Amino acid sequence: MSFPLLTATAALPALGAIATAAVPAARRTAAKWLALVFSLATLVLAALVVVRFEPGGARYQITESHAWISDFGVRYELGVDGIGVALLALTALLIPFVILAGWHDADPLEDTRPNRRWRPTQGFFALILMVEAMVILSFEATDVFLFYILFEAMLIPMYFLIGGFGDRAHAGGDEAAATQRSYAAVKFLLYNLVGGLIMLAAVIGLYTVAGTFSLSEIAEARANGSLSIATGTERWLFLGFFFAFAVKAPLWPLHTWLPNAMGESTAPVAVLITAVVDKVGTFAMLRFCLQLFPEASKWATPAILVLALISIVYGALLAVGQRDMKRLIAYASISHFGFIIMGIFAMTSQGQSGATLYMVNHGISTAALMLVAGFLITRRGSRLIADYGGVQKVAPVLAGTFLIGGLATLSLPGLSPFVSEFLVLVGTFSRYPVVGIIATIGIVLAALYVLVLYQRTMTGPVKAEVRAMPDLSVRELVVVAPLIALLLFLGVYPKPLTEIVNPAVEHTLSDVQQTDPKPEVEAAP
Amino acid sequence: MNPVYYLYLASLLFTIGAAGVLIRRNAIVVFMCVELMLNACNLAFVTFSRMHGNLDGQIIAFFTMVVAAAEVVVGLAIIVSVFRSRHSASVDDASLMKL
Amino acid sequence: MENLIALLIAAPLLGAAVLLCGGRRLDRVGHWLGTLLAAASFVIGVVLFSDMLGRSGDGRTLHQHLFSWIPVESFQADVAFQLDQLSMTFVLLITGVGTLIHIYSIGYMEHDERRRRFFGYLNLFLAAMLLLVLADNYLLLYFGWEGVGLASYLLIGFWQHKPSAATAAKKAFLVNRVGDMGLSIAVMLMFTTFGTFAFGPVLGSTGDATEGKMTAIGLMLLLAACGKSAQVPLQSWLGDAMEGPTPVSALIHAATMVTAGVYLITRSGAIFNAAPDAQLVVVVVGAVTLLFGAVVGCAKDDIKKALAGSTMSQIGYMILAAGLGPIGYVFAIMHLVTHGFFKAGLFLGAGSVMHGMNDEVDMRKYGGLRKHMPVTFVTFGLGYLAIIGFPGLSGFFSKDLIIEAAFAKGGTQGWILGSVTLLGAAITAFYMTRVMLMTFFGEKRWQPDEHGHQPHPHESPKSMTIPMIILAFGSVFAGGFFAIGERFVHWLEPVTGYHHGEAPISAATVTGATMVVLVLGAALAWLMYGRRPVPVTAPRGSLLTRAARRDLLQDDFNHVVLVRGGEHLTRSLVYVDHTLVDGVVNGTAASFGGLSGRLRKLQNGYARTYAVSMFGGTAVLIAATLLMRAV
Amino acid sequence: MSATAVHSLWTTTAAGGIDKIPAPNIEYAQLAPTLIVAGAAVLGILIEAFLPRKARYHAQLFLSVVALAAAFAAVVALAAGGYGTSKKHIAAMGAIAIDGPTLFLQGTILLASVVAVFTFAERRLDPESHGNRIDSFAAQAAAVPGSEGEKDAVRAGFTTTEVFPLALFAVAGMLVFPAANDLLTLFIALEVFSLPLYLLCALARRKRLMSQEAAVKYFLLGAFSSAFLLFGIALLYGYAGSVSYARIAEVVDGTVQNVSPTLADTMGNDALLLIGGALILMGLLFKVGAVPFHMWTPDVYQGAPTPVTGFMAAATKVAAFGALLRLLYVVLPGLRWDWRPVMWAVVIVTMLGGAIVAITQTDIKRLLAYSSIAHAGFILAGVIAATPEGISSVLFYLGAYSFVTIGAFAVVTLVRDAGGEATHLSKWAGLGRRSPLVAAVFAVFLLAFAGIPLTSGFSGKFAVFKAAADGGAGALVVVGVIASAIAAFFYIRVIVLMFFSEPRPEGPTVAVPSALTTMAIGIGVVVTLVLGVAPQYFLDLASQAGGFVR
Repeated sequence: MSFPLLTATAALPALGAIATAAVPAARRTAAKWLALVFSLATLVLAALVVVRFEPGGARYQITESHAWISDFGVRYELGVDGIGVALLALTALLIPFVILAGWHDADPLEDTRPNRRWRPTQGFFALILMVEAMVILSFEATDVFLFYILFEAMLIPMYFLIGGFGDRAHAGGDEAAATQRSYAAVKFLLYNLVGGLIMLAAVIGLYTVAGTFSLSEIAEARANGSLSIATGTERWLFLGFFFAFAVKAPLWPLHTWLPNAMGESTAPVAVLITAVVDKVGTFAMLRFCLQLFPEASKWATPAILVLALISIVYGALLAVGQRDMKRLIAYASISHFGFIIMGIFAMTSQGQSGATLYMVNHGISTAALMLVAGFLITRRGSRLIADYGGVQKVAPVLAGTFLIGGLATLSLPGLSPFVSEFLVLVGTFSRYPVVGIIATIGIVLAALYVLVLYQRTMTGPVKAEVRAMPDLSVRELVVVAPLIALLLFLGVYPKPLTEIVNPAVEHTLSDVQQTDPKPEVEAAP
Repeated sequence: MNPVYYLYLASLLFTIGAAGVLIRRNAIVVFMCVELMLNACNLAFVTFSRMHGNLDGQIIAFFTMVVAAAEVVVGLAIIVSVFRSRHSASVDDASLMKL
Repeated sequence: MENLIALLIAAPLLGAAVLLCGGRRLDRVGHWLGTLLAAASFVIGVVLFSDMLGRSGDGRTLHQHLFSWIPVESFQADVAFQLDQLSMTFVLLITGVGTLIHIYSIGYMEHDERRRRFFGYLNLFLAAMLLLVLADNYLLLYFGWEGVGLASYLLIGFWQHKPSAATAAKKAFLVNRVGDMGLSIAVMLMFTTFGTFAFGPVLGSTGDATEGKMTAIGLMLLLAACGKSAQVPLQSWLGDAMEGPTPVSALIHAATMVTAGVYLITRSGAIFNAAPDAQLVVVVVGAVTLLFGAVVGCAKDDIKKALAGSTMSQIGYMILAAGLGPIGYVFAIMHLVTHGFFKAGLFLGAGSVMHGMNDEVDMRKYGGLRKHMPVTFVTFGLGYLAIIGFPGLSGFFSKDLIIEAAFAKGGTQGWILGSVTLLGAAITAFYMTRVMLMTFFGEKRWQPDEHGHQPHPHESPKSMTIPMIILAFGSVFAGGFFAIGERFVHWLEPVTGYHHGEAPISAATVTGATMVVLVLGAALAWLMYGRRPVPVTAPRGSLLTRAARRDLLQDDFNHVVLVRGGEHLTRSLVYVDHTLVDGVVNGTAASFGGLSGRLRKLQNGYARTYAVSMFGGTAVLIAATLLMRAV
Repeated sequence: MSATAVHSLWTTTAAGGIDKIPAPNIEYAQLAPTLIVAGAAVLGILIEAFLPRKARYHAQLFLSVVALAAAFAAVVALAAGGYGTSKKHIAAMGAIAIDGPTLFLQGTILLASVVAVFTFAERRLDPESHGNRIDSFAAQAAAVPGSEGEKDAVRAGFTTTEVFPLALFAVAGMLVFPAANDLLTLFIALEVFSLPLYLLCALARRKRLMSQEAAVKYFLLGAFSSAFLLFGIALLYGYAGSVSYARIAEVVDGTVQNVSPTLADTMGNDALLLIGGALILMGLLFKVGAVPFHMWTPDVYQGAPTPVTGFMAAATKVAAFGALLRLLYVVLPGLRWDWRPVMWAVVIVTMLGGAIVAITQTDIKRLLAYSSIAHAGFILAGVIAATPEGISSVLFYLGAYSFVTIGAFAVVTLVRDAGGEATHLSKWAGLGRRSPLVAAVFAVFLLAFAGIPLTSGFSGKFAVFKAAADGGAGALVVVGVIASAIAAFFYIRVIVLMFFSEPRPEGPTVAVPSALTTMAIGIGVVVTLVLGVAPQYFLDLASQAGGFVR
């Protein structure tokens, strides 16, 4: 029995959460540092996972398996494939930056004297670590039930993060903002809960047909023909699963919770939502929908591709129309999730590798853009684009990082999102040319909303309110610089990532018995 | 004489009692209607006991009476206390809690 | 030797990185560092060039494979370079002209506190442009393609505090993005057709694929070219791009970047050769833009915008030539090079004029400047003669060859194209003469600027004039040097292929005709602007003039259709999202609330009501069970 | 001692001399739990009669806790003795069935009752008046609210310590209810635990009018329903000629020997069977609180003293469901195809009705009442499954649910203002700021109600739904899922209120409870989390207890 590395990776942040929450009210800074240390330690463990993982090796590695609830046919089964590793690493990587970026977001305001027991700061960081723990474990779970439990449970800390901690911009007893925020939080929770409950029905259904929740056992049963799901049943089950994931992802038209949630929550939390938690949805499509219900997945592909296309264009167009920069980024994310889902269901190795890379890159790029936007907002105290202008002149570094984040969002070559976006496009195009071509419209629209945002906020004559705006502090630079470096590195040399991801994608493709379409002519060497 | 008639009578009484519960306002009367229903049950028991030629039914009737008596005790206690605090035994007056 | 190729790009890239991340402490040395690295790149280029001359035949093509960029199964994108005569030509042009303009900018940007950043951007541009021309596969080319787009965006919007500049930059990037769509689709098509998008395999096996595929790819590539090279219908951004500092206009929007489209088409010659329909479209686009640009150039009073129109038109020539296939590729590139010299020279001259006139750009407020800035006058004048094709100067050779090739296309097409190119030559002569006259001749029409400063024109510093002089040399002799003994043809033939097209009319006739239209155009201009004084405020002008001033109304078209339409679309979508999509969600919640509100009314607090529900319930229960048994 | 027993006595006497009466053999050991509790109750009465007022409280509390603990020990001993599995059989001459479900449910009821009794005995929540600690029960039930008499009683520091024996009587009844093996015992047990509850409802110290009103409604409707139940018993008796479950089951299945002509005649008459069955079903569904027999629940839950509410919500439900299970699985399995469709309808309306109406509630106690209705629906879904898994899942759910409920109501008792408990939701605004711990605990309970994973609520819900799906009631599962989605809404609403809205200046205070309530809440939380994270052991327990004796 070797050291349970995966469990440790998830358990460490959980412990951190408890420890942080236990810090007494007065020792606010101590709590912050504690949280940061724990997140960094988790990062180390995650790095260990990446090292221990052999790209060429078995599909699921570093596995653990213990009996848990035999009555429900549930086992505590962990294991990671390339996709899991990539996303696990992303999560572990982003959290320290999220914590660092949110360093002051949860300091109790002056006007509301906190009583001895009310400890928002401790709560804030504890919740973040809790989310990290659950997300990481969900990336590791190879048991449907275990995954489902985490899928649902992670909503609760998320919900408190959204509803409990608003922007400084609106904090301070602003009743309207408070109601806005709790509306957003409730919407987030209910929307995802409904999705989850529908999935619950499907999960139970799966059990009634399969009699187990363990992916490995199910795959085995499929292989030796002892398990064959009737077409109709499989489709219903697929829909049940997919609905939940599509809400989480989010896919048009189930997206409306995201702008509210991201708009009302603080920038780090918004990053947590879109860069970390939502990835669980797309990850689950790849891991569970395709693997458990290959036939149904193929059956549903056309409809899903259409929805994905709508998401891409629709999200981008709405992003153009936003006045609130966080909502703008939220709609941009919807557009990007459209790309990811399109890549997954293109069922080509380029498409799915691209989609996986996309999850990682989108996480990094959105983090960069959103966090800088957050810094901007905390300075000026407003989320409205119209309240800014000429920032570039007073805070060039801030503007520069913002621009790079934006360029990453519009997936400029040289920055990592380009790699994934192009892979997704090629992958889709090679099987569904029309879809691929329509999707390229997204490229243009992305440029539009990013550049408009940049122009309105950063260029032009300096607005009076921003004249005194300080440039990025050291802490903020420490947050942004590594992200940008990562964007550049993965943009020029994504090979380490693709090497990990490709084999996993091949497995997934073989699950759905799909092979890449061959080129028409064999090109002369 | 055919014992079935007694059954008809029993169900008639039961229905009357039930109807009373539904339409009467005075708590005491409502309660009496419930008692009527219980007695209807007793009649049914006894009849069946007669038909089947075993005595279970009759014995059950005794039990029922005891239970009814106990109910009277509890019920009257409650109703009286309510009456004393509201000076009204109307069931409809007791409608503070609704929706 | 091939390992030097990467250094070509590395040098300016390093410069960009250092200058942009370096911070204020580099402010004093930044511009020198930038120039130095650009020069270094040029030197490396020259070394490679001499080495290439040393070898012969296929041996001249060098390859360098750095590392595997995006490997996913059959999709293999490498970071690898290919240096052949074609890319060599561009390398020299880019680094050479680039270095000169770096030097020029030292003086020109002297008083700008963000000069360091400016040089950083310039270096970034050089790196990207070199990557574009050195890439050995289309995806890497795309990398450079968007890279130059970014650099141009940054440089056009360099004076970000000017809203007009910021808008122009954004517009340029967006329009280019539309073109990039084409390029990316083209790459995807190549991948699905050939399973690869490296130059060698793709261009080597164009014959095996269906013509339809080839046409599709060709048209997509053309779309890309239109974006980058400001060809109709994607030309609208170039005029606004003049918001950028003049060196930028000279380097990016005249000499190098805008010609990337020509490079792309020439490089993909094999594809176009296999797709005649695509070629035809290319030719048409070239021809239309040729005239369009020329006409616009005639109406502009802003000296840089006038030159921009001319650039558009000249690139039209090149595209047209490239569209002619093997007959024209060489001449397209040749004109590209010569144009690089004289157009850069002209822009630098314009910059020098503005430098002396408090950044005044309206030619109606110039006049009689030849006395005040002689060097500028001479260099500008040489450039002028070159571009209109004055016998013996660069433009004369390169343009003349294109016109011949156009006729050589043969048939009606040949005649049409030929006459279009001739007409273009005439208009060119007209608007360039106009610029010349309005700027350097006639009486002075200077006026104080908004701060009330009366301009006192003066010659620019050495750092600016020397590059102008060098470029002037180029514009005078380059053409002849290339043309004599078909040097340039022999140089490029191995890459682009060449076969001499027989024109229906003799070369001499063509030359003669060119001379005639040239004189006509110049004379007309003299009649209009040389003989009688130029009004300081522009006359209303004819309908055509007014249209031309507004880029033949296509900006208005953009504004009405794209901008306004887009705004309406997004605004309505926002509404839809809020009321419809979200409305459904909230509606469901609300409806449950309403239902709940109604249902709770049943709980009316009357014990008897509760009894009724129990009684009714029981009745139903009994009835249902009995019914079950009955059926 | 059951009717059949008496009957046999009777006949033997008729046959011969009085000396021939055989002594009925009663397995006292196996009835120990019930007997202990009942005896303790009687003892409690005596204490009321003879002990000085000051001493009563402690004596009663001690007595009841010890009795319940002892009873629980007895249950455990029986279970350990294998009476739940191998040695399960009918005791007390056919009156009581000792088998897995009986023991499991009795154990659950007893544990819940202990916890409930803790809350009964809480005396720290209100400030002392006239130097007397006061609990949540009326000083003197007989005194008219607001009268001089009441004031005197308060001044004298009277307390209604009778609640303890009453509770014990109720518990005794509940212990018998799920074990009853003939209809008469069923009826008696029902009355035995109902009558004390009617009284307990009327004993609130504050808001006495509402309390009395609750008692009246509960009493009248309860009596009404038990009349129906009794009539149903009569009809079944008429149909089968006996009230013993086994006998009736035989007759229903038609496997009965030596049929007398009358029996043959009545057996032929299915109307008797069906109507009787339906009436009995109705009587049980009333206690369960299923739509449309649920309407008493909100009013009574709101009016009754909160500790009593918690006790009712937990223990009564357990007992009632136990009886329902036994009835459906032992007596009427032959009628499955008759009662299932009807039950389907009941389940659906119960789940949806409870959830939907709860959305717009403004009083926390009423809210919990409606949520308990919805939960009754979920449990019924498991009852319908009509499989061993169905039984065990229901048992598990009941165990999980009862502790959450008591805990939740215990928390409700803590939030108080001048008028006693502050049950109006608006008062709960910003509770999370005032006392995060209490709010957090309550949030845990709410999440468990909502069935969020890692809480007992989820395990229970999953078990029940799984059983239902296996039992071919997939559609019910879907409806149930929708219902829980709706239900989630109002649980979350409360959480929002507690954590995300600014506290009101005139908001309530949170009383610091004594060890008793703390323990009650603590146990609730622990059980909730343990059953949520590692339910396996208890699931095993439930599935072992899955088999009824016939």
